[in-house]
Amino acid sequence: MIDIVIDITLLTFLAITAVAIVRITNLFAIIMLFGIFSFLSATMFVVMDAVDVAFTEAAVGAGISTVLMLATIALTKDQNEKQSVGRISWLPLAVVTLTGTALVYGTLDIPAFGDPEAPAQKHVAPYYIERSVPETGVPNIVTAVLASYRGFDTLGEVFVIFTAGIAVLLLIGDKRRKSTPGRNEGGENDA
Amino acid sequence: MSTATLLLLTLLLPLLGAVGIIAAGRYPNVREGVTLVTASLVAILVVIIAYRFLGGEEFALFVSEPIPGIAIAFRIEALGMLFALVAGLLWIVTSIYAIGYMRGLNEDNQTRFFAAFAVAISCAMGVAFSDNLFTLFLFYELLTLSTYPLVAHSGTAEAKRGGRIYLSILLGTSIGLFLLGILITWFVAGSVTFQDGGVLAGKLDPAWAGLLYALFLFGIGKAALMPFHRWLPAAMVAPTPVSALLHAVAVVKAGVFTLLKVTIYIFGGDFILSNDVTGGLIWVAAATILFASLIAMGKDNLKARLAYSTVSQLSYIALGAMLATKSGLIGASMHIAMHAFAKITLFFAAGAIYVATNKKLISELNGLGRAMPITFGAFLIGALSIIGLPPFGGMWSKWYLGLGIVETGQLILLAVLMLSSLLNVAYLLPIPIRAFFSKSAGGEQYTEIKEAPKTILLAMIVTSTACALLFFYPDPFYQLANLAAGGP
Amino acid sequence: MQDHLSLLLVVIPLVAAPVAAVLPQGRLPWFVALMVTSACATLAGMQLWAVVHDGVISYELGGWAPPWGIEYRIDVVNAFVALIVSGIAAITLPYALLSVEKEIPDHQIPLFYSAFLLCFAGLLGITQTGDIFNLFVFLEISSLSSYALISLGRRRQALTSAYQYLIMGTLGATFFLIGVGLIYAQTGTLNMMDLAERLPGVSGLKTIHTGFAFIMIGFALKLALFPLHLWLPNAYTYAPSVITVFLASTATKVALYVMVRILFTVFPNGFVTATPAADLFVLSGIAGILSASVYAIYQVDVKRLLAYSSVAQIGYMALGIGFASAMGVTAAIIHLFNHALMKGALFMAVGAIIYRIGACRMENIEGLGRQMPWTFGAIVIGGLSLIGVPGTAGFISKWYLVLAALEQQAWISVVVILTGSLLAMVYMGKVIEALYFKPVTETNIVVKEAPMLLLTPTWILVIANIYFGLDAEFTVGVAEHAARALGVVAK
Amino acid sequence: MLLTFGYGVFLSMFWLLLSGHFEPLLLGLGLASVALTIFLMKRMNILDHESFPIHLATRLPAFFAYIFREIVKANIDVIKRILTWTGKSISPQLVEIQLPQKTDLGRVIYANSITLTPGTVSVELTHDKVIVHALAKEAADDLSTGNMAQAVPDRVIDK
Amino acid sequence: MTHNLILRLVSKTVIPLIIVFALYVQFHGDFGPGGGFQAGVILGSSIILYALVFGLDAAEKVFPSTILRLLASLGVLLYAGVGVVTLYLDGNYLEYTVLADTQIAGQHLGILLVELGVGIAVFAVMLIIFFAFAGRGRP
Amino acid sequence: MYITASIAILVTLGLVLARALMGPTVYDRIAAINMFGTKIVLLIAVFSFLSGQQDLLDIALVYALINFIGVVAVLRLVAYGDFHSSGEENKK
Amino acid sequence: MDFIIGHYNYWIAIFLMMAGFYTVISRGNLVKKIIGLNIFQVSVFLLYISMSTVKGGAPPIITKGIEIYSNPLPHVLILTAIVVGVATTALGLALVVRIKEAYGTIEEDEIHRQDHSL
Amino acid sequence: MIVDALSWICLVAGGLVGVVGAVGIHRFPDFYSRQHATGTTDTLCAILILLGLGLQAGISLAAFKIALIFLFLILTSPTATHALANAAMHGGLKPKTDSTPGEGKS
Repeated sequence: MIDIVIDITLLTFLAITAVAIVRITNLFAIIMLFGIFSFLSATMFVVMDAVDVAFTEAAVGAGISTVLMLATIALTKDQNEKQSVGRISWLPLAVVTLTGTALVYGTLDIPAFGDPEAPAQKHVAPYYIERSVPETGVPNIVTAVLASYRGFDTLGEVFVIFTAGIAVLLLIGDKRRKSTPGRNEGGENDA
Repeated sequence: MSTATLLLLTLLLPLLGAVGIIAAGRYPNVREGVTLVTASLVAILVVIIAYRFLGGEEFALFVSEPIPGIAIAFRIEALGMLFALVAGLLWIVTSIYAIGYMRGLNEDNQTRFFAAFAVAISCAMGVAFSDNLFTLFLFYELLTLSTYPLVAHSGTAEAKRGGRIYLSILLGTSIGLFLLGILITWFVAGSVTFQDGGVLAGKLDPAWAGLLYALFLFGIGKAALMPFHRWLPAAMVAPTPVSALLHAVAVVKAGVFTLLKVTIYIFGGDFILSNDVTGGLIWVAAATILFASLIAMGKDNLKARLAYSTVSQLSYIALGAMLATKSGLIGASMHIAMHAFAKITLFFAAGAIYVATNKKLISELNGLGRAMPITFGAFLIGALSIIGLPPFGGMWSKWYLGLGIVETGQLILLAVLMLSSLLNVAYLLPIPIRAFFSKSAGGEQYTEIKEAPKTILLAMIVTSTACALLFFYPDPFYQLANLAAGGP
Repeated sequence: MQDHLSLLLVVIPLVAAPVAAVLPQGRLPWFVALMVTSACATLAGMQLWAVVHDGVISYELGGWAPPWGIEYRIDVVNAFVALIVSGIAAITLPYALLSVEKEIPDHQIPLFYSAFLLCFAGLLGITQTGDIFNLFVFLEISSLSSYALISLGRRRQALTSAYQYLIMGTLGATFFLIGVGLIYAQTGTLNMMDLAERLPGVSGLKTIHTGFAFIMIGFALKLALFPLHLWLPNAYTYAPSVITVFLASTATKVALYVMVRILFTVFPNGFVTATPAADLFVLSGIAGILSASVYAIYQVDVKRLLAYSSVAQIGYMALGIGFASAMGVTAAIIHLFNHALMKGALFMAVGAIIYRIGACRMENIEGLGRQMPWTFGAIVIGGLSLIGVPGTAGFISKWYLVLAALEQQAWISVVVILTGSLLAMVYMGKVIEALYFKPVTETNIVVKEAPMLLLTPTWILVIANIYFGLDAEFTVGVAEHAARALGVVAK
Repeated sequence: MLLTFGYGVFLSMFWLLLSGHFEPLLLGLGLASVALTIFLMKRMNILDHESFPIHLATRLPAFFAYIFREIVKANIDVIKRILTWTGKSISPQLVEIQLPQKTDLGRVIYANSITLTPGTVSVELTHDKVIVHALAKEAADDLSTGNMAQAVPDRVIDK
Repeated sequence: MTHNLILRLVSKTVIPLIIVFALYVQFHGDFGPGGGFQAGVILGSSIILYALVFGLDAAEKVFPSTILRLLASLGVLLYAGVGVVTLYLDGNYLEYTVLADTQIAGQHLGILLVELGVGIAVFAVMLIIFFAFAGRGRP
Repeated sequence: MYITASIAILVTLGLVLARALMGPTVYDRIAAINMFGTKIVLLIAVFSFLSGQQDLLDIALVYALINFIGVVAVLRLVAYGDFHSSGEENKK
Repeated sequence: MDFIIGHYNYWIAIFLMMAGFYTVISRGNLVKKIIGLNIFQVSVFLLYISMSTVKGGAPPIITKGIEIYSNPLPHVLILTAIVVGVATTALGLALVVRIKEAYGTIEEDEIHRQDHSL
Repeated sequence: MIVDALSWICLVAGGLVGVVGAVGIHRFPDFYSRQHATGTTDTLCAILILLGLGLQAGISLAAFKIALIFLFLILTSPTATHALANAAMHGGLKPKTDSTPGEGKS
C-alpha cells in the first residue's frame, strides 16, 4: 500500500514540477526544476523496481544533463525566456491534446499497472529471468540482458554516446571561440 | 548492309553529326561542311531505306527492354517511312537554307544551333521508326527537349518566354495526357506495340475508347489542336530555319504522325469506324481548322500568320485521322508530306524576306515583289499548294480528305473543308499580291534591296519545285500512304 | 566470412569510425572511409546476391536465438536498401575528398569522416536489423551524426537547420519509442518476425492501434512525409554538399524502408487497409507532391529547390505505399532506388557548382552552364529523370506508380502524379534556364569546370540514371521480389 | 610514499566494504581499481595530508560526539523558532569571528561545524576570519566565546 | 571557486572515494545495479567535480583532450573488438561463450570486457562533452 | 516505522518543492533543490529497507553524490558565471 | 477505481509527456525546447518502466527466496534510451551554444527575424 | 527489541525534524534565515534517519553503505550550505539583519 502512496505522491510531484517548468520563464529556475524532475523520476524508477534505470537516470538526468544545461546558459548568458508566460499557443495545445488523447485511448486496453498476467510479462521476459543465471552466470538480469542477450543494442548505445562526443567536438570542440568573419557569407538575407 | 544496320545508322548518323558539329565548333566552314555531309548522308540513307522498304524488306531493330513487356524497339512501316522520308529530305534543304540564314544574320551560338538541329532530326527519325508507343514517346519527348534550345535560341526575354510556353505546353500535354493515354493503353491492352488493326480493338468499351482517344488527341500537343496550339505561334520567336523545322518538318509532323499512328495501330481504323469512337472529337479538328484560319487572317506578322496557318493545316491531318476511313487516312498521311513541302517553302520565303529587308510585318511588304521576285514567286507556289490548287501537290491530300469525308457522309465537314480552302486563299494570297502589285507606302522603289543569299534562294527553289513535282509524281508518297491506310 | 556477411556490413563502418576519429589530419581519414564504404558496397552486393539466390538470411547476434537475442534478418527488401545506401556512400566518397577539404576546416576532417561513417553505419544498422528496438538505437546513431554533419554547413543557417532537425528528429524517434512500447505492452516481444506472429492475435486492441499510429508518425517525421517535412528543406539546403548528397539519397530511403517493413511485414496483412493509414498515406502523398512541387518553383536557392523536390518525391513513394498493393509497393521501392540515383546526381552537380563559386542561388549561377558544361549536363539529365522523361530512371518510377494507381482506379492520384511531373518540369526548367540561357555574369566568366574528382562520381550516377531508365530489369525484378518478400498482397 | 601506501590500504578497505565479494577476480579488480585511483590522485595532485586526515583519527570520535551534541542543540533551537514563529522570534545578524586554527583543514572543519551548530551559518571563510550569519544574537554571542574553536581538533597539525 | 577552502578540502576528500565507488559500480554490475555506463558517468562526474573546484585547466591537465579522444575510441573499440574476437573464435558476433572453455566463464569474461569498454568510452565522452562546454568562450 | 518515516519525507518533499517553485531568489531555489536531493536520498534509503532491497543503498549513495556535484556546479555558475575561469581574480 | 489506480501511472506519464511535448513545440527559447524534449523522453521512460512493473515483484536481480521479478527487458531498453537522451541533449545544447555565437540570441523569433526564413 | 524501538524513535524523530525544517523554509523571511532551517534540520534529519536504518541493518555491508551515505551527507550538506550562502553574499543578496532582538521583521 505504501508503494502506491509513494508512487502516486511522487507522480503528482512530477506533474507539478512539469507544469512549473512549462510556466516559468527563468531558465536558471527551469534547469533547477529539471534537476528535481530527474530526481523524482529516478525515484519513481526505484519505486517501480527499475534500479539500474534509476541509477542511470540520476547520474545522467540530474547530473550530466543538468550540468550541461547550466554550462549552456552560462555561455548564452540568457537567463530569461523572452516569450511571455501568459501566452498560450493554441495550435501546439491542440496538437498536444490530440496526441495525449490518442495515448490515453491507447492505454484503455493496456493491462493494469503491475499486472503479472500482462502479455509483456509472459513472453520473452520470463526466459531472461529463468535462464539468466544458468546461461550467463550473472544474477543481475538487467546486466545479463544488456551485455549479453541484447549486447548489440548496448554496442549501439556506446556508439550513440561516441557519436555525441564526436558531434560535440565538431561543434564546439575548438578551445577558443572562433571569430571567422567570412562564415556567414550571403547568409543574412536568405529567403 | 543489313536492314537493322541501316535503321540504326539513320538514327545515329545525325547524332554523330551533332558530335562532329560540336567538335568542329570553332571552324564555321568545317562545321557547316559536317552538317551538310551528314544531312546528305541521311537523305541518301532514307531514300535507300524507302526503296528497299517498298521492295518488301522488313526493317526492325530491338534495343532493350526497360520494363518487362515494354521495349525500346524500332520497326519501319509505311507511315513511318513516309514521315522519315519527308524529314530526311527536307533536312538537307533546311540545312542549306539555315547556313545562309545564320550567316546572313550573323547569329550567335551557331554551333549549338546546328548541333541541336541534328539531334532533333535524329529524334524525328526515332519517332518515325518506333515500334511501340513507348519508344515513340521517348523520342517524342527528346524531340521537344532538343528543339527547346532552338526556340529559345536568341536568348532574349521574348525568346525565353516563347521557349517556356513551347516547353510547358509540349511537355505538359505529353506527360499529363499522352503518357496517361499510353499507361491506360498498357493497362487495358497489356501491350503498347503498334499493330495492324490496333491493340485496343475489342478490349475497350467504346465509350471509354472515346475518352482515351481524346487523351491522345489532346495529349499529342505537337499536333497543335486547339486549345493546345499556343506553343506554335509562341515558338515563332525562333529563327526562321527553326520555324521551318518546327512547322514543316520535325515537330508538328511528329505530332500528327503520332496521332495517325495511334489511330491506325493502337485503335485501328475499323475499331474507330465501327464504334464511332471519334464522333464528337472530329468537331474539335473541324473547329480548329476554321478558327485557326480566321485568326491567321487577323495576323499582320508574317510568321504568326503562317503559324496559325499551320495550326489549321495540321487539323486537316487530325481530321483525316479521325475519319478513319481509308481515303481519309491516305489524305491525312499525304498531307504530312504535302504540307511539309509547301509550308517549308513559305517559311523559307518569310526568312528570306527578313534576311534581305529585316521586315516581319505583312503590311510592310508592299512592292517588295519586284525587288525579290524569286522569293515571292516561291511564296506564291507554296501558298497555292497549301490552298490545294493544281498543279501543286497540296491538291492530292485535300482530294483524298474530301473523298474520306464523302465516304462517311458527313457533308458538313466537307463544307468546312471548302470554307477553309477559301480562307486559305484569303489569308495567303494577298501577301504575294501586295508584294507584286501594291506600291509601298512611301512610294520607295527598294532599289537597295536585293534577293537573299544564294543558299537561301537555292533552298526555296528546291522546295517550291518539289511542290510542283509532287503534283505530277505523288507516287512514292501515295504508295506509302496507301500502305499505311491498309490498302494493297 | 560468408556467414557473417550481413553483420560485417554494419560492424566494419562502426569500427572504422573511432579509428577515423583519432587519425591525424590529412587524407588518411578519407582513405579509410573510402575503403570502408567500398568494402561495404561490395558486401552489400554479395548479400543481395546471396539473398536472391539462397533466401532469407538470419543472423543471431551474440549467438542468442531470437526473440531473446537480437536478430539480423535480411530479405530482398533490406538487402536492396543496404545496397543502395552503401553504393551511394561508396560513390559519394571520391566526391567528398575535394568538396570536404573546401568546406570543412582541416582539423575537423578526421572527425567529419568519423561522423560520416557513424551515420553510414547507423543507416545500415537500421536496414539490416530484425529487431525493432535495435532499429531505434541505430536510428539514433545515424540521426545524431547527421545533425552534427548538417550543422557543419558554411552558413550559419546550418546551425538552426540542424537544431530544427534535431528537435523534429528526436520527437520522431520518441514517438517511435512510444509506439514500440505500446506494442510491446501487448505482445511482449521486440523481434519483428515474432511480432508478425503475435500481432494478428491482438490487432484489434486500441493499444496496438495507437502504437501503430505513433510508430508511423515517428517515422513520418524522419521520412519528412508531408506535412511533417518542415525540417528537410532547411537541412538539405545548408548542409555541406557531400552531406546533402548522402542524406538526400539514403536517409529518407531508409526511413521509407522501415515504414514499409512495419506496415507490411510486422503488422498483419490487411491491417494497413483496415485502418485509415493507407488513405492517409495517399492523402499525404498527394498533398506533398503538389504543395512541395509548387514550393520548389518559388525557390531561389537551387539546393533548397531540390530539397523541396525531395519532399515531393517522398510523396510519390507515400502514394505507392498507400495503395497497399503489390504493384504500389513495387513502385515505391523502384522509386526509392531511382530517386536515390537522381537526387544523388543532382545534388552532386550542385555541389560541384558550390565548389567553384561557393553558392548556388539563382542569381549566382547565371550562365554557368557554358562554363561548366559537364556539370550542366548532369543537372539536365538528372532533371529529366526527376521529371520522368522516358529513357531515364525517373520514367520507370512514374510508369509503375501510375500503373499502380490505375490498378486502384485512383484517378486523382494518377492526375497528381502526372501534374507532379509537370511541376518538376517547371522548377527544373528554371534552374536550367538560369544556368544556360542567362548571360554569364562577370564574376562567373572565369569559373572553370569542376575537377574530375567531383565530376566522375556525378557522372557515374548520371549514367546510372540513364542505364536504369533503359534497362530496368534489375530494379523492377528486385522491387517485385521485394514486394513479395514483404508479403504484400493485393487488396 | 608512506602516505600513498597508507591511502592505498585505506581505499582497499573501502573497496572491500563496498564490494563484499571475495572472489579472486574481484579482489584483483579491486586492487587494480585502487591502483588506478591512486594514480589519478597523483595526477590530480590531491593526495596529501589534507585529503587523508588519518592523523586526526584518534581525536575524531570525541569531536563527532561533540558536534553531534551541538547539532541536536542547534536543531532544537531552530525547531523551536520555526514552531513558535510569529515573525519576531529571530534577529538575524552578521558577525565576524577570528579563526584560531592555523591550517586550512582546521579552518574548514571549524567553518563547517559553525554551519552545523545552533543558528549560525558560515558565510565567508578567509585566511584568518570567518563571517557568520546568525539567526539570533544569542547564537552569535555563543560563538564568540570560542567554545567550539577549542573542540575542533587542530593541535595535531599544529604540532 | 578554488579559493573556497571548504569546497576544496571536501572535494579532495571525496573525489578518491567517488573514483573507487565508480570502479566498484563498474565491476559489480553483475551483482547489483550498475555497470559500465553508470560507472563511466560517475567517474566522469568526479573529474567534473575536480574541474569545478580546482579549475578547468587543472582538470584538462589531468586528462588532455588527445588522451580523452583516444580513450573514447579505445572504449568503443574494446566493445566492438570483443565481438571481432568472437568472430575469430568461430562464434557469432558478441557470442561470448566461445571466449572461454565453459559457457559461464565465457559469458563472464565477455560481459566484463564489454562493460569495461562501455565504462571507458562513456567516461571519456562525458569528459569530452563537459570540457567542450566548459572550455567554450575561454578568453 | 519505515512507513511513517517515508510519509514524513514525502511531506517534506512537498513543502520543499513548493519553496523551489516559489523562489523567490535563485538562491532559495538552489537551497531547496539541495534539500530536495538530500531528502530523496533519505527516501530511497528508507525505501530500501521498506522493500528489503539493500542494493538501493548504492543508488542513494549516487544520488547524494550527484546532488553534491549539481549544487557545486550551480554555485560555481552563480559565483563566476562560467565553468572555466579559475576564480583567482575574484579572490577577496 | 481499480481501473483508475491501475492506469494512474500511465496517465500521469502521458500528462508529463504532453507537458514536455507542449514545451518543445510552443516555446521559442532553444534551451527550453531541449528541456522540454528531455521531459518528454523521461516521461516515455516512465511509461516503459510502468509497463515492466509486476505487483509484488522485486528488482530483476536474482536473489535467493524471491520468485517474482519485474520485467528486465524494458529496463534494458530504457537504459539505452537514457543514453540516447543524454547524447541528444548534449548535441542539442552544443548547437544552442553555436547558435548563440552566430546570432547573438537563443530565441526562435529573433533568429527568424535575422534570417527572414526557416 | 530495544534496537527496534531505538530505530523507531530515530526514524520518526528524523521524519519530524525534516517536516519541521520544511515548514521552516516557508516561515522564515529571507534567504539567509532559511538557510538555517535547511542547513541544520537537513543534517539532523539525515543523521536520525540513517541512524535508525543503521540500527536496523546491524553490522553488515548495508550498515557500511549507510555510514558512507551519512559521511557524504555530513561532508557535503554544510559545505553546500556554506557555499550557497557564500555565493549569495557575492551575488549581492543582502541579508535582513538587525542587532536588537524582537525586531526580526524589518
